[in-house]
Amino acid sequence: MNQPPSKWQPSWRERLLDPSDRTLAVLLLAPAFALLALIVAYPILRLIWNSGFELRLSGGSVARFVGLQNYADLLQDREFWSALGNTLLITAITVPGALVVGMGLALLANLPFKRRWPVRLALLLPWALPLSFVGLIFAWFFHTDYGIVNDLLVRLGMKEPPMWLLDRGLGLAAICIAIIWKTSSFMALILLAGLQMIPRSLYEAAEVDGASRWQQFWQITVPMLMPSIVVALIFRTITALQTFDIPFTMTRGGPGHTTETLAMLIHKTTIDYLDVGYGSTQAVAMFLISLCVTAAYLRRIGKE
Amino acid sequence: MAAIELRQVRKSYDGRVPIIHGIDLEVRQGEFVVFVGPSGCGKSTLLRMIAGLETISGGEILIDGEVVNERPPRARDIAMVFQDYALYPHKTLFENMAFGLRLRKTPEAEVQRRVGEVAALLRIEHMLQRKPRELSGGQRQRVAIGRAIVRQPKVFLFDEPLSNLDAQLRNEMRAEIKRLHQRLGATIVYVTHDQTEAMTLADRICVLQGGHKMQFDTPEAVYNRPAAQFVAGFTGAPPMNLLRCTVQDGQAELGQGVRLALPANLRGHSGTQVLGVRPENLTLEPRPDADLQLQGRLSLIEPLGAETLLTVQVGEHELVARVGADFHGQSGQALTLHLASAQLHLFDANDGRALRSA
Amino acid sequence: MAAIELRQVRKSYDGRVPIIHGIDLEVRQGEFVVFVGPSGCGKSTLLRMIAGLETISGGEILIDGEVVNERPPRARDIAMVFQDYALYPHKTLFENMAFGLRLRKTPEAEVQRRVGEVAALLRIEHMLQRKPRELSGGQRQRVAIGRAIVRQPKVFLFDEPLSNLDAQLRNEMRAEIKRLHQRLGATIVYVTHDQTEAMTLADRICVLQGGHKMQFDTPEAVYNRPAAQFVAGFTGAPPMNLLRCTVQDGQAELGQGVRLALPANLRGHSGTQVLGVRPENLTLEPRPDADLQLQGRLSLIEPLGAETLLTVQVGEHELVARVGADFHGQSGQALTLHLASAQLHLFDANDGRALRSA
Amino acid sequence: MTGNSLDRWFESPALRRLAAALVVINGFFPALWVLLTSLKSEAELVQQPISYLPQNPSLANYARAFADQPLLSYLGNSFIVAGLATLGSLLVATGAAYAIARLNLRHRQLVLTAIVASSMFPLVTLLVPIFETMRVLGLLNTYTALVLPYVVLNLPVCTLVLVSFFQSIPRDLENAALIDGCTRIGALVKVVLPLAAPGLFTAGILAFVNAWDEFLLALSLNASAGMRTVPVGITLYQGEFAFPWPIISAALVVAIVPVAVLIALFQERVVGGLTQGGLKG
Amino acid sequence: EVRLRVFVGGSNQRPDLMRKLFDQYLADKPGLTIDIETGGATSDLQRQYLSTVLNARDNALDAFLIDIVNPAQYFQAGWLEPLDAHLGPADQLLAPYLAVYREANVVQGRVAALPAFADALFMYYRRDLLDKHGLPQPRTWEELGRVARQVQQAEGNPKLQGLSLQGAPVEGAVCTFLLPYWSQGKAVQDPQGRSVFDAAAAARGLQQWVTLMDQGVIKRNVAEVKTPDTVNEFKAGKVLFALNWSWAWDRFEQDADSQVRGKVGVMPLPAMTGGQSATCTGGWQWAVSAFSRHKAEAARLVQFLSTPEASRFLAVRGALLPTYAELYTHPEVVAQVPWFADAAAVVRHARSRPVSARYGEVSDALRSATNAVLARSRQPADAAADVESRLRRVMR
Ligand SMILES: Nc1ncnc2c1ncn2[C@@H]1O[C@H](COP(=O)(O)OP(=O)(O)OP(=O)(O)O)[C@@H](O)[C@H]1O
Ligand SMILES: Nc1ncnc2c1ncn2[C@@H]1O[C@H](COP(=O)(O)OP(=O)(O)OP(=O)(O)O)[C@@H](O)[C@H]1O
Ligand SMILES: [Mg+2]
Ligand SMILES: [Mg+2]
Repeated sequence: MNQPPSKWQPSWRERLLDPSDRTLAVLLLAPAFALLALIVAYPILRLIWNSGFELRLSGGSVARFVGLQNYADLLQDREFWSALGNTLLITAITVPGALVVGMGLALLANLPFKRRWPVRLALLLPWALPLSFVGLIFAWFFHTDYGIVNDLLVRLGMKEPPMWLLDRGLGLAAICIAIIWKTSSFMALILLAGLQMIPRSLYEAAEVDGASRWQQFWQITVPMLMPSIVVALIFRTITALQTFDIPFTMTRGGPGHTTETLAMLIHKTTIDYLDVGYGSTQAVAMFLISLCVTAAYLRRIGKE
Repeated sequence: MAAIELRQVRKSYDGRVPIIHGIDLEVRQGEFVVFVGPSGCGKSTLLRMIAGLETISGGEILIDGEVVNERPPRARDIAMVFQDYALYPHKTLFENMAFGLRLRKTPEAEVQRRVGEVAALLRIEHMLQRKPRELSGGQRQRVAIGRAIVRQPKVFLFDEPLSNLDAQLRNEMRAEIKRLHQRLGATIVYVTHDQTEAMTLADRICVLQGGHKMQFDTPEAVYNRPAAQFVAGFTGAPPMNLLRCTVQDGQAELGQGVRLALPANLRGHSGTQVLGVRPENLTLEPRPDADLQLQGRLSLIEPLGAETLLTVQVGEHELVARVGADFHGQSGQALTLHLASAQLHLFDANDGRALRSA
Repeated sequence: MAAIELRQVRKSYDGRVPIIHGIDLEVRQGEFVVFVGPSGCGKSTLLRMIAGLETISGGEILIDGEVVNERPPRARDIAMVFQDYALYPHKTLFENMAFGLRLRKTPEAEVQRRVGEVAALLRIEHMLQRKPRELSGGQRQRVAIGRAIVRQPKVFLFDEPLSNLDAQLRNEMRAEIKRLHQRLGATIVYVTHDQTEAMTLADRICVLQGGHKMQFDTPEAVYNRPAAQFVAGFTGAPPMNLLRCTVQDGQAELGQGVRLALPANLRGHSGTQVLGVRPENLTLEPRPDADLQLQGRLSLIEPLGAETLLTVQVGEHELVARVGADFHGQSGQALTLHLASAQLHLFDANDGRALRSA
Repeated sequence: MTGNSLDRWFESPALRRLAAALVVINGFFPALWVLLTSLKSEAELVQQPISYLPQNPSLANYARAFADQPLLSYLGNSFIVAGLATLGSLLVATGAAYAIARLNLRHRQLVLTAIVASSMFPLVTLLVPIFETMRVLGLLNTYTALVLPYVVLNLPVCTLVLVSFFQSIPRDLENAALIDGCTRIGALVKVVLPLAAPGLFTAGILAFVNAWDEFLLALSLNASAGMRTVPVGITLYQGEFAFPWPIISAALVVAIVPVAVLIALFQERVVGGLTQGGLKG
Repeated sequence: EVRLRVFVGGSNQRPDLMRKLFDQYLADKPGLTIDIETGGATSDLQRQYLSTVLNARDNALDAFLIDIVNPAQYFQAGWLEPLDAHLGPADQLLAPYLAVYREANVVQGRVAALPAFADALFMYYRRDLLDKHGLPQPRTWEELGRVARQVQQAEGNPKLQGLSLQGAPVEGAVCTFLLPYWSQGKAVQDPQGRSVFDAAAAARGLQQWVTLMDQGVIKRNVAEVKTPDTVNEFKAGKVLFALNWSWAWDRFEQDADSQVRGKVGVMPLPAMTGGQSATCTGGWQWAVSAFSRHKAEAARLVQFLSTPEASRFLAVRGALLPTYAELYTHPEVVAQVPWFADAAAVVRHARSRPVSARYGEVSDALRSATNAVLARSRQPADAAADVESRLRRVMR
């Protein structure tokens, strides 16, 4: 009936359609890596290359190779350290902040509501709102005169409500709130997925073992969520280190440069100052920092 | 005083059709009770209600004489072993077992001692520092049991603890649980749908079907005096042969002219009934007590090594007989099956009730 | 010509220690061969090498006389039934079964006819439009088998097809597979670790251990003349009692002064050996062929309904005896076990080889 | 079945409703604010105390939003770009994820890390080189110019989702297909992909939303009027000297609605897809 | 067959009017087509876009509009085609324009761009309120403070802002910084472009704003005020004096929701006490890309776009300020936009922000200093010192 040919002689067409595992792997990975090379690797190499030059377009200067001079300058650059400090501060606040808020949202969204879609939609909406507009909206919320926050404070009886965006501390707080609001959503999404994979029987076992709700949360939920938490943290940390749109729209780095982040500084150096060499240096530095942080995470996962 | 008592316990999941229809049950102190029944009959639900993991829709559950309807699981002093073990994947075996003790603020020395003892009992001392995923199924099961034992609760609940294990391991663990029970003298309620487990482990078996208690008796009684056709068909491997027949004048007419005389205690019923006979009660050789015979034709031979299963076509019915390993014959040959009228069972064709002297 | 032939087949996963150590095997046309062995012994690996799902590290596999080492699975004209069914969840039953035919560009009418026939054979005609998730385990298993049959391949491969089913269903499906084999006359290689399946289904059983072929023979031979201690301990439920002993002058010394006379064909060996006797060969009553006796003390009684398992302490050994359901006794009582020297087995304590007339 | 230790804390319906309200308010409030603003007049925005509900709700701002800028054309471009980017991301990520999950790659972890690490470079800094690349390839002001970087942008998360998804599909299903007569690629297309549909779906939505929202690249690479996407288009309502919040809000509402509808329709699948695949490290 | 692509930024550059000009130009030029490209509504976004395109040496754009602060920067980056190469020597080419535009567009003796339309910071005020309370137009910032407080008290409206200006770190804050500094007779750079920054004067200037804030004339959160905020608040009748660009006039007088229609006046900017009035120019220039493949054609187009006729067209049709002095009194213009008469004086006295190849850094230094002071996060003197050191580095 289905007699195969007595000798197994695949046609060229069949061979083409049936590559070996290794060839197939190469074929399947090729597009991804081609794109990465084009969109990421080449630009990064360009940046690294540029960072070795004095390349100030508006200085009318021709590119002049300066070796590591740009990096040496970077170490002396107060603005860079201040931006780095702000970036790290924002990261240090918003990453745990988003984790806590996201966890809360995920736990609440995981309750067996009768009608689940409004909750789910509410959970996902912040994530779907374009980042640059989130900044605008929150800048509006925190506006001294016309913002909702101060309006509420006044209604609560405050005479002179704070000028949120005109103070480094309050400004950073407002920025962090906006960032946490925006990013806790995706965090919650990942955690919610993680939550749903914890077998109910573990809670039942703990219940029988005598654990209270609180103990169950710390002894079961948190450790079981750890893989999801780590994934979420990695993504969140990488994006936190790149924070740009929200402070850019909310405070523009003001007052002075006190709320400027690294990405804003790099943007300013490259686009406003047209200082490509130094901007590239700052970008490479930022990349190295991201790399260190991620490596630290990965090390930790490796240990688990 | 009963260790566990169920009084007219009912359950329905929020407003839907009831799952458990008013069950009364008493489990004595130190008794090993097994719930058996087909999938979906409500075994787990009942067990979980005892544990406090499901709310009780009606009736009362008493543990040690106290109504516990409103108590959360942790206040019931029970331990439970789950089908999928439900070990905490992120804790070591030691911590898995110690968890319940720690929650009760047991002094560390005591924790060490008790976990150590139980681990020794279950032969898992050498792997206390491992995580559950580094264990085989049988080892995990042991840890799950250890976790239950270590707390020394009033009552143990087991929900199909062996069903994820392979046959060999299942046998071993079964013996282990039996030994544990004898040793600890604990009160145990055990859910399974494996009848070998039920038969070997139970002091008493509670057979459930569709949320009803069908029979609650010793394994011997359940096996030899099934209270209902359902129970008869559920026990024994292979299970009892059940033959629809018409009973009249103390004779069961099996169709195609095959008749069997009923013993005295089964007479007095008439109409359509179901006649039952266990495979091991059908023999090829005459024996002193075998006062009846059936002629048939051999349709399938399954040698199992220690014994052989024969499927025999008798009239329109197929009967399975369980004979010695030394059987030699071949498919299609004619056979005479000998059976004793005293080993016949009769069930009402409508409601499945076992019929005895009318 | 052999349907399948394995010549010195070896396997190691990229550079690691070998899993299969040079196995030779011939499966005859139309034969039902079962691979048994404990978990991890390489049964699945071997089967998957035949299927072409694993590369072959050494040796040759022939199907229908042709070396197929280099052929992809689809060119081997085989069908396989997987442990977890591996039905395509997104296709209807019909499409699940038709998939292989469609890939071979079978005309639609032919597809309809063949799927219809097979569905009828397996009694699943009425659910052909359902998706696999709407089926019970047994039904799924049937579809998986149907998918294999419908292609009418040269060889069927089954990898523990019944191990996910509950006991009752397992029995049913086992009989069904047996019937199918008789009807289709197909060549089947079947992997299981359930010995009941192996015993009832196989024309020949291949017992594997640690990647080695231990015995390849009929079920009867494997059960009654195990070629190795491992095989003896693996077959039978409960398995053969294996007792370490010192043999001298045709006598096996079991320790604590317990001695057994060996039959003529087992004499001539001496030193430390392992003596084997099957539980069903130990009886409480004397019988004509039982020329030996052992005194012991009853330590555990497990009534199974149709029979009872007794664990008896004899000297320093624990023996399991399989006796009738009518046994009445109690733990701790003294017993005499009767056995026939002709039913004794003797194994080399070092390499486990069965010892016969030297 | 899934569990949540909070279940019983929130047994009371009142508490549970409160919890739901909390989540809903947190999530909806800013969007709701935008919606309300879009119904107000510009003068209303500089009132003190601020007015919460529009005093004279009107749809005039929507009319302006569509009249002042070719909003429909922006929407069209956004759909095309986001749609193509989604398809592209899925295509590329599927290939990569399958290779990582299934084919016995020697350096799988390294490959995966390389893909994830690609997201560690802030886009802001890559802008100029990317622009240059696109210019050299002659792709500026084409859909491709945005689609390619968006695919890369989405690659890490799509690949992670799909890898765990592929890993959750039993290998024997593929084996069954091989035995039934498929080639490796055939098995991928006919069996694995249909089964990974929920994962593809999840990854697809993630990719779509990301692409829909992207601003910086869209601004720089596709500046010509005919190729603008919505986020870029929306900024055009503002001027150096004017920031017409109500009109911008109206446009913003128009821009959010498609994504919100998408999410509302498929929220179960977004979450479910992540769950089933188990987004793990 | 030549196809020119011209970048016209956002709506404030009036692409609609530019299109009409292009069409006029194209009327007698068969074979030539012009496509308009817009992108980025604010000068920030436009700068972002142009930087990206030009950085990549892209030839997609042939000509574009740039802000008055950019010619030097872009020219020295090598992005702009010197127009004198196509249209004749610099002095000739730029002679007819207002002086500030002449200066801004000549870089290193070459013509970097040609003026398209002018702009300047104006002092808008509520004529009705000053009239009502019989108060004069203030001449100095101090006086402005007094006047404002009198009106605030008389109106009994503490919410009425005396003065609204731009304190957010946007380009407008550069002017906010420069206005009081300039009015003390100080300059930022010498003719060679070197820094001659006077930190003390700068501190005094900043202090002036702080004083006005302390007096409640400037609102306390002025550091978050951007250009449109001033417009909106003035329009809503909440501001007495407002600094803003010419463009705001239309919004005050023509917007449907304007509360101040017919009540607005324009006056010369107040000075620091003892100084003289000074304001800031804005405005846009036409430049030709150095990477264009049709430089000659683009240069001719640009020449057309910066003729008096074109400027008049923009003035009449779009109320865009002319770059030619005489147009301010041109009958057609005056008929259409009467207030240009007042504007002429302001524009003529307007000064250009520092011309520097590194204007980006200059701007950042000034605006962030202003913002920091107005947010009260830095003392005027400290901020001025920061600016000084920064400018010394940048403007060598
Ligand atoms: N949470 C639930 N909501 C609604 N119905 C349920 C729920 N849990 C179980 N049921 C139903 O209750 C019945 C009894 O379920 P239960 O789990 O007790 O059966 P079981 O006897 O343990 O079966 P099995 O042997 O398959 O475990 C079933 O019909 C099941 O569908
Ligand atoms: N992909 C693999 N890579 C490395 N080792 C493997 C792989 N698959 C199986 N093995 C090893 O090969 C040995 C044999 O495995 P195999 O699956 O054939 O056993 P089996 O006899 O089928 O066992 P079971 O009864 O548990 O299915 C085991 O030790 C297993 O750990
Ligand atoms: Mg159950
Ligand atoms: Mg296997």
